[in-house]
Amino acid sequence: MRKLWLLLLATVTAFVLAACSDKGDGSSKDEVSEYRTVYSGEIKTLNYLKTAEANEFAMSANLIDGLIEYDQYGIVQPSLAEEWSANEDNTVWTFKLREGVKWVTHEGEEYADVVAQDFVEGLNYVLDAKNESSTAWIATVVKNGDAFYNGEITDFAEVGVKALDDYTLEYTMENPTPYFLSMLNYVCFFPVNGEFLAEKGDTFGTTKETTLYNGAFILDKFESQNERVLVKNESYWDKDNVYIDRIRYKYNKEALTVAPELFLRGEIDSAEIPTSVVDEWFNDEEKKSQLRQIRNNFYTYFYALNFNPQFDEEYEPQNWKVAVNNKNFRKSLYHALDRVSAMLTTEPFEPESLLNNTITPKNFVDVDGVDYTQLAPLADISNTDSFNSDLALEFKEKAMAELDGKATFPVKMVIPYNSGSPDWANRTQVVEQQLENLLGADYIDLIVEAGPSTGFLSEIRHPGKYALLEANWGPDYADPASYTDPFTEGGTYNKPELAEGYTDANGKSKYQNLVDAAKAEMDPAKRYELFAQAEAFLIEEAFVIPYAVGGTGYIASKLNPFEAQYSPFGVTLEKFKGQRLLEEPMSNEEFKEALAAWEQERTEALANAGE
Amino acid sequence: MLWYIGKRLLQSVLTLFIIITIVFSLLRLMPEEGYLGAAAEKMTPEQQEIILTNLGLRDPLLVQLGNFYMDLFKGELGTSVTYRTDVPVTTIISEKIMYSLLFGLGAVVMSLVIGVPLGILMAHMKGRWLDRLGTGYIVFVVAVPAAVYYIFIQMYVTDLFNLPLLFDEYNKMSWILPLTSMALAPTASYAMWMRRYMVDELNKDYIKLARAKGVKERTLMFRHVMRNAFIPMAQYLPATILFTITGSIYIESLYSIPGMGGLLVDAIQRQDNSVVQGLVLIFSSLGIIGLFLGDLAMALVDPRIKLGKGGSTR
Amino acid sequence: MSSKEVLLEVKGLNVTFGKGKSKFEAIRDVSFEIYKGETFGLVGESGSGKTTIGRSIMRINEVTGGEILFRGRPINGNIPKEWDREITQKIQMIFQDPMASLNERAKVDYVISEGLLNTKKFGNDAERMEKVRNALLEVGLLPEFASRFPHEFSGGQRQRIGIARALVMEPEFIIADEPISALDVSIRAQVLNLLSNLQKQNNLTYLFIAHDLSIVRFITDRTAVIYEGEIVELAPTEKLFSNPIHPYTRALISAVPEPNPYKERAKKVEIYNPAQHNYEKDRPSFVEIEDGHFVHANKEEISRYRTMYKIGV
Amino acid sequence: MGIYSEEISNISQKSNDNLFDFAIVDEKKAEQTGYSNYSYWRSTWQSFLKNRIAVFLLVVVGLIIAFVIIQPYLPYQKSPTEIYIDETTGSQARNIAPGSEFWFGTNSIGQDLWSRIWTGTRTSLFIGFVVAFAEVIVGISVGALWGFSRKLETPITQLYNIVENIPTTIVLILMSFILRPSISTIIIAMCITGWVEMARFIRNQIVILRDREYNLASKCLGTPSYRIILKNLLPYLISVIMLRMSLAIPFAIGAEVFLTYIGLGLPISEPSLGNLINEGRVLMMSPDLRYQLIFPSVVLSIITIAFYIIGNAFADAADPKNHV
Repeated sequence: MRKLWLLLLATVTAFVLAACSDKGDGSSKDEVSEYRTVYSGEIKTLNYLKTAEANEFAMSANLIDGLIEYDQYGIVQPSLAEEWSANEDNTVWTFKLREGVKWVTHEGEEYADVVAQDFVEGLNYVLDAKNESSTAWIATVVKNGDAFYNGEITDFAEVGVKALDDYTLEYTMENPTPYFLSMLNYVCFFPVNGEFLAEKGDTFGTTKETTLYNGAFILDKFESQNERVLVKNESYWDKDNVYIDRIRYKYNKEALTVAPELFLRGEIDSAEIPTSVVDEWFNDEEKKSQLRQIRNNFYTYFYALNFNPQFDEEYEPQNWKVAVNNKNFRKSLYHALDRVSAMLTTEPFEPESLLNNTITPKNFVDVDGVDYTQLAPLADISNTDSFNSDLALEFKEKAMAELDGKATFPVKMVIPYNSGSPDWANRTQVVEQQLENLLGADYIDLIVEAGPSTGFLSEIRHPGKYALLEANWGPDYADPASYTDPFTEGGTYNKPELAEGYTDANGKSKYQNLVDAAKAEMDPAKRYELFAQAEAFLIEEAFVIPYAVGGTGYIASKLNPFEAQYSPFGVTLEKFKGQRLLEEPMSNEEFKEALAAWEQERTEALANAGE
Repeated sequence: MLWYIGKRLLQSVLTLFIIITIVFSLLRLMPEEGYLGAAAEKMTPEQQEIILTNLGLRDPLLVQLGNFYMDLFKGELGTSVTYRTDVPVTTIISEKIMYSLLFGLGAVVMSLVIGVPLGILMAHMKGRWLDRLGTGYIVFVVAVPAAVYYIFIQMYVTDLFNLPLLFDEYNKMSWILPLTSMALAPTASYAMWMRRYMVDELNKDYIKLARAKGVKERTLMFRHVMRNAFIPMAQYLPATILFTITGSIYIESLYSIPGMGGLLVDAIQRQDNSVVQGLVLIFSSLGIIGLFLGDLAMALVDPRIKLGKGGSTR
Repeated sequence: MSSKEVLLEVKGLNVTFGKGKSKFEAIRDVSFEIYKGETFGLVGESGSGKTTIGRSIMRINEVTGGEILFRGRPINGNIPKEWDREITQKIQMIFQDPMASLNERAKVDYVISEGLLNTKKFGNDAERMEKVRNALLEVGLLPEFASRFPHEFSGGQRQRIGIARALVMEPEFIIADEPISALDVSIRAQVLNLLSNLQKQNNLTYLFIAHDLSIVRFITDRTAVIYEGEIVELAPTEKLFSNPIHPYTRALISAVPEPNPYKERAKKVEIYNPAQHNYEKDRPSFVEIEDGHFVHANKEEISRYRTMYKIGV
Repeated sequence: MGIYSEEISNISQKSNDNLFDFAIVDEKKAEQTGYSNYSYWRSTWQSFLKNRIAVFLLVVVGLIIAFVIIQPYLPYQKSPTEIYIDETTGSQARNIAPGSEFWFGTNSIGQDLWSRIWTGTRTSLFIGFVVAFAEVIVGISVGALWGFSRKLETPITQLYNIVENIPTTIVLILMSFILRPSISTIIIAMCITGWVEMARFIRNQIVILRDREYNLASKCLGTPSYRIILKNLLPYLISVIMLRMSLAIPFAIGAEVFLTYIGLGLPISEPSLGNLINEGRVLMMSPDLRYQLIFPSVVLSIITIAFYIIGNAFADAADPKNHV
């Protein structure tokens, strides 16, 4: 009896195991260029008209093409639009579309041609509030976009987008928009086949079957928390420039932990190397040659001094308010922050390479080859390190003298971090210790507080429950105006408009007026200079302390980052088109050489493009 | 008997109803930022409001609850919002449930096959080295948090036997570690139960009598001791099996197994209420079914208990 | 038995356990009176309901019908708090199993003064201690024992602690529920004597529940025989033993072993068969067949008994 | 026959009249023989002392507890949160292997692992004790009412069925989400589910005990229910309560590890064993850095195993059946 039982159990086990493993080896990689990686951030949809998440951008970037793209130096290139023009005041943009571009199904079968109407359909979907698009706020740049979204207008024909014929598309702007082209790489301006969309209804973009593709890749497999496979689109209009045949994303919740090991075992082709293990890689000759820095991105990080403190009474927000309205106090913090030591927690080897002295990072926009950050009022700031302990102590003395009797010392400063990010936590601890050591515990008292990992913004930043906070911002379009949003009125950051003593005659803050003036200027050279002035003012007055650019850390990857399309906007950086798999991963030395060469080439290319 | 089952079923449905209602309301306490995702940062408050309204989050709680039950009545669990936008929850769960089932069943079978004989042997060799070794193992597995030894297993055993780090459904070798890790704890508890009940049983007078009568040790073990020792186990078995099937969050995330445990954590972190609700429904139903089956099994195995007299509490 | 003052009166008592199908009538229409100062015995086999009656009086079991009067006042159902406290104090119980009826995790001191603590019948702690001392002395235990735990005592000592626990409340009425059946034979007499002495000293009234007829005969003044929840016969003890009427009582008494082996061997044991009664048409009632001697019987049986046993003629 | 006859003659030679005197029964002395100096707790303790391993572990736990309390005041201790700077390079003393300066090495931003581990142990033990204590308090109160009050039985049973069937994971995760990450959050989250098992356990025990005769005796004496629970029932449960409590501590520590693992634990500026292990876990694939995972894991395992064994040994010892 008992033996029978055991036998039965054993059979079941064997059967179960056999059943699971009988499917055979699915992966054969002879002669195909396959790129494999692990991921932990899951994508929730393929519906590019709806999403606004980086992981999903990475999908749509490779599956769907928009009107334009960039080359590896960040210069606009034709994609689905072959040529375009704008009217005098940049309010009407007309695009001539490429002919013969196909929509294909997930099996690679041709479904329809891509026509101008598809772009209209796409925008219509995005601006229809009931579709809950997360990128609609960008699309409202077109005329009546906002009104349609809010339901004030119900006829979409009144919205500023028209298909003049099958291959001519015209956008009308709400306001003059010289940088409109840079917005076109956002998913909200991507096309969609209206017929297909109508047919799929709510299920559009939920699975690989309910999505149409016109990009470099087609989705071959899409299983949440398991695997995604992209294969090259054989009907792609520019398929000669697609060198990777297959991209496999394997899910791992612990991707960060195991990816380096998987990379070493040759199971994947790219792995981010967490800071905590970078030492070990650098100390190992063999591993060292496979490791390189990650390329900087355009996220900019800064420490914001809060002018609207709403943190708990026990930390004396009123006292902080008095202190923060003193320029010398702010300047003492500005010069006291040793950004290198903070950066060491994430980039222990070349911390300086990530530091950023301005809000707008370099390589963002330029005036005839001169980078925005090198424009007159900003150049000084860009070229000197803000950290200066002598100056800091000098300002401290002044501040203590001026604030004597008005504020109580040490000034309590709540400095929260997101408990979901260990790096942030570490950095905050370093900053606390460094500032207190330098300026003295008699002057400031930093209180490190763990914020919630979800709802951090709505819990901490939006209600102003901080004195000093590390914050970041990413640009939306190719114009310095994109970096002013956090600090202008209505921004949800540190409310510099509440700073005392900076209100101009018209009742607006000085910074606001500077920005408004810059926005009104249409000539790029003057416009950028005005923006540079505004930004210099913001930093000069130490409303914020610029810290770094995004893209921290190291990676072991068989991709050459300098082959990739380059642009801060939209989904461009996520495209695999144009990239090749290297035999061996790039080492950091190679990376730096390549970076230097690239910067050189870029300057030339920009100058050429300017002509 | 039928009346008893009917009563228990009704009671279970009511319990389930309350559980779901509570979880439903709890989920509404989560910060709303989660529904908006990364884009929240750049949307105007009005735009955020429109999206939240469209998601039905601005309806009164009762209306939301009503809608949920209406759907449930139709056999639908709604569609996912932030996990897989617009995909029916049933589809999502059905993709995952197979993995959890396979691993859960595999682990249970493995732990029964190893744990029960281990417990019997330990009882048989009470006080000797095998018993001590087994006790050491049980103490270790029960006392040390699973997360800790799971990590160590993954860390060292993959190197030692050159096993894959991650689960890959096509690679047989990749099943070994997750299954073994998952089976460790239930093996320990089966062995522990088996040993305890066997020892209790062996100390009883009738066994001494049987021994004195010269009944063969073998017959004694299998006929008398084991059968009686199984009775208390029968009650807990269904519950533990179901518990194992509902998946191990650790194992699933450590080895990238696309099962329900990982889904649950993900869905909660992404605030996908409908998915969480669906999972709670499944987990709670399984839990209640487990209780019910346990009582039933107990009644079937133990001749002393008859169904019909009052509900039994565990 | 000198005075005929009724201390406790049970009238038409009904106790039912369970509901619906599993309903079980433990006590059916039981009535009796206990006079002040007497020892009233309640005999019957196990499961006959004698303990249930005791517990109903103690108000542990809920009464489904009838009433129980103490000094003419009802004690079950909704009663005033004041009265409730008074009877809690006046009526005490001695339990069958001294091993089970003492709280093993409390010191004797607490066990005995538990009731005092509830009724607050002491001025200060010293007074309470004094009462505990006295109670211990009264039952023949050393006062020092107060600081010990029950498991340090033998069965007989423990039962004496149980008695002390009742005595310290200064009760008028004590229900002794088979107080010696769990004890070693050698100390039974000791406890019984103690109970008798206490009765005399403190002018107590006992309801003595037992299944052992010889003990009942030894200690009780009047005895009721209970069978399956009904009293079948009630009489002064001597009368009951000398002239049992109900066939169940007769069977019971005939089963008592004789010390004399010759007599024992010659004795004819009667066997009670409940089917012998013919209660279909002629309903039985509790009839006083002679002065103070009640029998549960119907008319036909009464007349038969009268002739058979030549009483009440 | 031969052997016995000698015996018999021996006896008869030794016997004298005195042997046949009546012994006088001294009642008082007889009473005194009934007395033994048995004390429940002393016997429990003595019985516990027989379990060598448990005693050893008790000493270990005692030492650990004492050590985590006095550790910050000992000489040569470093701060658990200070980031140490390497003198030679001027940058943070990161990932330094265990040595004479940093006994357990440093972590990836240059904090001293030795002091972090003991601070973390302090935090984790604190959480463990508070949770265990709260569980016991709530568990006993609810369990006692549940077992003792017939009126409350049905509603509490219903409540139990509900709480029991909401997956604990969900409650833990939800609570940590709704509340801010902090020690009190973790404690609250764990207590919300933790008391349930305890309550059920107490209830079952009380159901077994409540109809014992000595409770009837108390009722007859008019003892109010609360005192019956307090004086008659709970003292009987003390051993099992201690067992549950000593098991609740490792479980609470384990739950903290779990919460940290899924990203809802304590912030790392507040070291605990959970987040130390979690920090170390990231490094598990780098053999040189594994010490950052191994040290906290070892400390945690020692503590949990010790509590587990002590708890079991104590429960065995507290069972009067084992008092010989």
